[in-house]
Amino acid sequence: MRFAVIQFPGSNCDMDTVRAIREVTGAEADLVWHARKDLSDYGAIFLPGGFSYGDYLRPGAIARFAEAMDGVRRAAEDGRLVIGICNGFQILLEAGLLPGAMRHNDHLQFRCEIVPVRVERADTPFTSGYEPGQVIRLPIAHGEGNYYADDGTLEALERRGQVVFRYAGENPNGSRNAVAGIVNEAGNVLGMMPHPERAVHRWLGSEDGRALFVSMWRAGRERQLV
Amino acid sequence: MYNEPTAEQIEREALYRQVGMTEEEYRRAVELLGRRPNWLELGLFSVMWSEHCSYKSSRRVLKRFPTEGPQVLQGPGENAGVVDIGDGWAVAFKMESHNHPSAIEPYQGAATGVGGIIRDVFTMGARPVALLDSLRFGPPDDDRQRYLMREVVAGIAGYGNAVGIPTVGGEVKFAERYRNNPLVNAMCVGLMRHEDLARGTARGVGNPVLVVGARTGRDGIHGATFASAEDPLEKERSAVQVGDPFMEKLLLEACLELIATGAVVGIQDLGAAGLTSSGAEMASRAGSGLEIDTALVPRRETGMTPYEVMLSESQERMLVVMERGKESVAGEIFRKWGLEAAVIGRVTDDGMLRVLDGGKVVAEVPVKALVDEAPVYERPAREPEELAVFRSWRWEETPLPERLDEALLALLGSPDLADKEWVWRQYDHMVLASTAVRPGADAAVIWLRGTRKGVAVCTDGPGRYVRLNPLLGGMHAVAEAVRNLVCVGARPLAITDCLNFGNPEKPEVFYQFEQAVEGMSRACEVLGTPVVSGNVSFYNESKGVDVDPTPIVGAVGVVEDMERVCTPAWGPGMIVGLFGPAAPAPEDQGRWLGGSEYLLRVHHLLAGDAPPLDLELERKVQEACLEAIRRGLVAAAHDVSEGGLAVALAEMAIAGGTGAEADLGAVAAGVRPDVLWLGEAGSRIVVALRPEHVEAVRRLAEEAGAPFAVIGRTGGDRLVLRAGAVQADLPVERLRTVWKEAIPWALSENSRVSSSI
Amino acid sequence: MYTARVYVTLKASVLDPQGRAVERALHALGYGEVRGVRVGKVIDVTVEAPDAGAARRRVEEMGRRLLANPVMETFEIESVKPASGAAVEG
Amino acid sequence: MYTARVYVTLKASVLDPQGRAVERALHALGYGEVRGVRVGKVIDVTVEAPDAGAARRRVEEMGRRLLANPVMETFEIESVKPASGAAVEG
Ligand SMILES: Nc1ncnc2c1ncn2[C@@H]1O[C@H](COP(=O)(O)OP(=O)(O)O)[C@@H](O)[C@H]1O
Ligand SMILES: [Mg+2]
Repeated sequence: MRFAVIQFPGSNCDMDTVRAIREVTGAEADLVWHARKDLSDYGAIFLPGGFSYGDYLRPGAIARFAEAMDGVRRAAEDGRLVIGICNGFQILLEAGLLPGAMRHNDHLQFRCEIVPVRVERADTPFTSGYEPGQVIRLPIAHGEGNYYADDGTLEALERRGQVVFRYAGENPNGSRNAVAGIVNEAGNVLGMMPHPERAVHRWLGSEDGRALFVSMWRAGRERQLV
Repeated sequence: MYNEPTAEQIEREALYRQVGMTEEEYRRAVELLGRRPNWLELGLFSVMWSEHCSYKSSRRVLKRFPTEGPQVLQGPGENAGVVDIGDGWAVAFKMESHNHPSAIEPYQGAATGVGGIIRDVFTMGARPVALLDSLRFGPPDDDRQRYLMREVVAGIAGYGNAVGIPTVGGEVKFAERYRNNPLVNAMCVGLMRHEDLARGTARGVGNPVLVVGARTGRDGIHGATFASAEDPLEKERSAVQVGDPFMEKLLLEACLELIATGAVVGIQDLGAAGLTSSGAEMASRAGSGLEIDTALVPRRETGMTPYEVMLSESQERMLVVMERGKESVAGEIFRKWGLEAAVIGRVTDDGMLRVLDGGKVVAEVPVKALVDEAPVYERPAREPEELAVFRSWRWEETPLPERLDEALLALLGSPDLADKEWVWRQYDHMVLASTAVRPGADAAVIWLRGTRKGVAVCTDGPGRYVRLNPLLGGMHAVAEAVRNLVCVGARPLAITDCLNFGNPEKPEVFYQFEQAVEGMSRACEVLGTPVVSGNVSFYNESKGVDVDPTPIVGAVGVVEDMERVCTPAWGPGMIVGLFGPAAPAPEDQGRWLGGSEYLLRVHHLLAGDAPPLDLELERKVQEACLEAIRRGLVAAAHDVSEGGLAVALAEMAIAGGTGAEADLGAVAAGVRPDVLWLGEAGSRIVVALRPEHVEAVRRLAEEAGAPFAVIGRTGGDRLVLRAGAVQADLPVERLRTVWKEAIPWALSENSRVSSSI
Repeated sequence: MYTARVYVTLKASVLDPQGRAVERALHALGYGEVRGVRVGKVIDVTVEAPDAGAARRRVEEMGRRLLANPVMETFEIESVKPASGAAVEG
Repeated sequence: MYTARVYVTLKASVLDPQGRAVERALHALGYGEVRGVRVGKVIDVTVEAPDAGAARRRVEEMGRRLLANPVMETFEIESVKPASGAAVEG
């Protein structure tokens, strides 16, 4: 399976993500410019972290109009894998591919640290390499990761088991229900604030992100995604 | 055409004063030009001859710095220094101040400071991989200081995080003399292959000159505003420059892509004095001339005069000289990134900086006159009277506290020594996924991915020592920074610096400056770390009070094997060793107390001399410790600096979540317990060793001629300090709480929230 | 040319961390009478348009598509006025 | 109880990168007629006060002291109205 990492103006975790995919799975990963519409070659698409369009107005608000988002939408409909990390999660929310929105962290500060995160679902194509309920350590780095959805939406997310990652220690940003990552109903689109691509080597303080890339690689093969 | 004074008027009415030139300087300009300068030409002289651009007060003194070594690929004189780290890799780095803008508007001042230093590094062809920030404020006991600190930190975070360069290190200190003059110094470190080294030169007659990036507005134009024929916004003008990290990120990517094409002849950021200074400097380095038509410069505002265009300090712009015929290469790359690239002139061979306005020549000044012929001052220097007063302190009269527990807690909770996590967790210190040693250790380590190598970086600036003894303080600044590199297992390579001082026209301030540079130079020579870049910030004064003399040193080293990186975190069951002197001779006790954090926090005294520092001993200690780490004999290491041995041990205990018992009974004869545990001296590193490695380390130290002593063992959950009798005994948890909570507590008072809401 | 002033505010049911911080700060400054603070955006959009009505319709559309996020925000056009003075780019 | 609506806007000469980014986004979305965008803040402050005039005076003071940063922003009080409905916590 081939991986795409979309590069928006202002993305800054794009290369980290490409490297993590290559190093962990050995698969091919391409950096794909945001103006490219056709993403049909890719079985899995990453929307990386960063500050696309400076995060001006709202994080993800401008990036969601990028031409590559057509390809992302199509991939989501096809059942291919789409994952947004940090800014990528914000873009998926703005694009309506996942429900909810992001507010400023409740303490209003940017927060960068390694935090405990509980894997609530280990039966998704992104998390099959983890144990259900496993608490892993992942870096976060964001100023607007305070997840919001109205009561009805939130209740539905929980009922359907769409909350995949949840902060297991102190809630670092005020997210409702301590949400750190969610999937769509079909289970093939994931958005998460923590950065698995920064947790792939002992020297980086955690290796707990590796299983996510491995899970995706496996799912891609099983599902015979391009 | 513009409402500008004539050359005659300038002379008759002494208008040169309005742009900060003395009469003598004006006469010199007339002589060099062979005629009276017009208003624009006067503007060019005034900015190029300003302290900021010409280093007219410091140039003579800075010559003292050692700048050479086999590792140096580029020394001072370019936008950043560059050193070799082996295997074809090199590091580019530099530090710069943004003190004055930060005092006016802390968020934007700090943000644009970060932006400027990033450009200095990528302009060399290096990809920035780390930022550091060195900050000084007044004590956090008033709303203004807390506001400044919150905003400065937010500004650094807001810019660095968005550009996507991890801020991995720095320091924050507080002292009375920074109350009206906060210091904000930022350092950037970049990585590159040797062959990608780019330089700021304007070579090749006829080569096109481009301005790329943001448009030019009326930002930061100095003093007099006669020049504005029509400035519709005059009343609404703000001196504040706003940073745009998004633009910077695009500019960074576009410039690196452009440099990689090989079609770039020279490139330089537009910083202070904008087009004037960058144009003149690039021409000067190449010995060429430059022609710029201001009408071709893309503007953000209407009605700008050539004067305003030439002097604008709008952010996020670069000046690029391309190979002739390759303009379109730049055009394409910049268009892809959504940026503008405009050809605004060309390289000439007549040595002139010629400014045109729609084809018409409006200024013509020899580059040499602007750059090489800038005035150089021999400022008088005189030892400040306060030094004699400091030295007259009689340490014997300082009472001994009953127990050291309280003193140790007071030190751990002092804003200077307390945990700075509140600051650095606002910085994205992990982006680029290469940060192997994160903030909080002696130095940060950036892993050079795909290799086993790493780059270690840190900053240091012992302001109090420099105030007490500028020469010795300057030595400490370098020794301490370099020692910090050694503690993480890096071989020191070179340093950059930012010299923050008061008004150099005061002989006392100039004395501090001269002596500090001398001290730094000596340390650099002995420790083998040349100065490859730097910056001077003078006039940090207000209401007649100058800041403490504050040279900040940024040090860079290389880790050869990432498996051998060390941090201060120790584990249980280890032996605690100390490289360097364990105690002073009884007659030297005063030297260990003078200028110490302990004397200040517990006795509220700033007195004495800076602590002793023997550079040869320092070198031996560093060599021995580094060798021990490289052989894999050291489990944890931490240098002993402010707060002395007790604070160093406490920090290691907190970092490792493990207690220890240390006993200095063997060396304590005739020495006061406070001197022993809280006294300060250079050349000391605490290490934790597995028991089976102790003998090897001892032998190694002996061979290197470095003192080494076993002083205790780790384990349990208390830190116990004895010299025979117990002198302090505290739970590690208590130490941790005091150390961790001091800064958040100091800043939590319900005061002004940031206006950046 | 017309300038439309658009407000974008968080829905009343959405907790506003910025508003909370300002409120706390005002209390600390001695403004005990403050009962609530909400922080939103004011966006001035200057457009070329034949008349104010046309300008409003276009800006209305921009509001729906880009300026506000309907999940948590609402927007309203406060006014549409002939543009004044020299235009300065962002 | 009164709610004062305060605008905080950047001084006209101060670069507004956010406004510029929004402008470019609007152009890309097909709104070529957009000539400029400036983004500021709107702050609704609800206060206990004997009358609208008193409320205005207090909020005016808050504006000077806290809500705007005088070196780069200006503020104006757009309106002071009796607070409507239940005050929602920030
Ligand atoms: N304290 C210093 N130590 C060493 N070099 C210095 C020092 N101060 C300035 N320099 C050198 O002088 C040159 C001009 O510095 P500066 O004006 O800060 O650069 P820029 O033009 O990028 O602002 C640089 O090459 C810098 O490295
Ligand atoms: Mg420079």
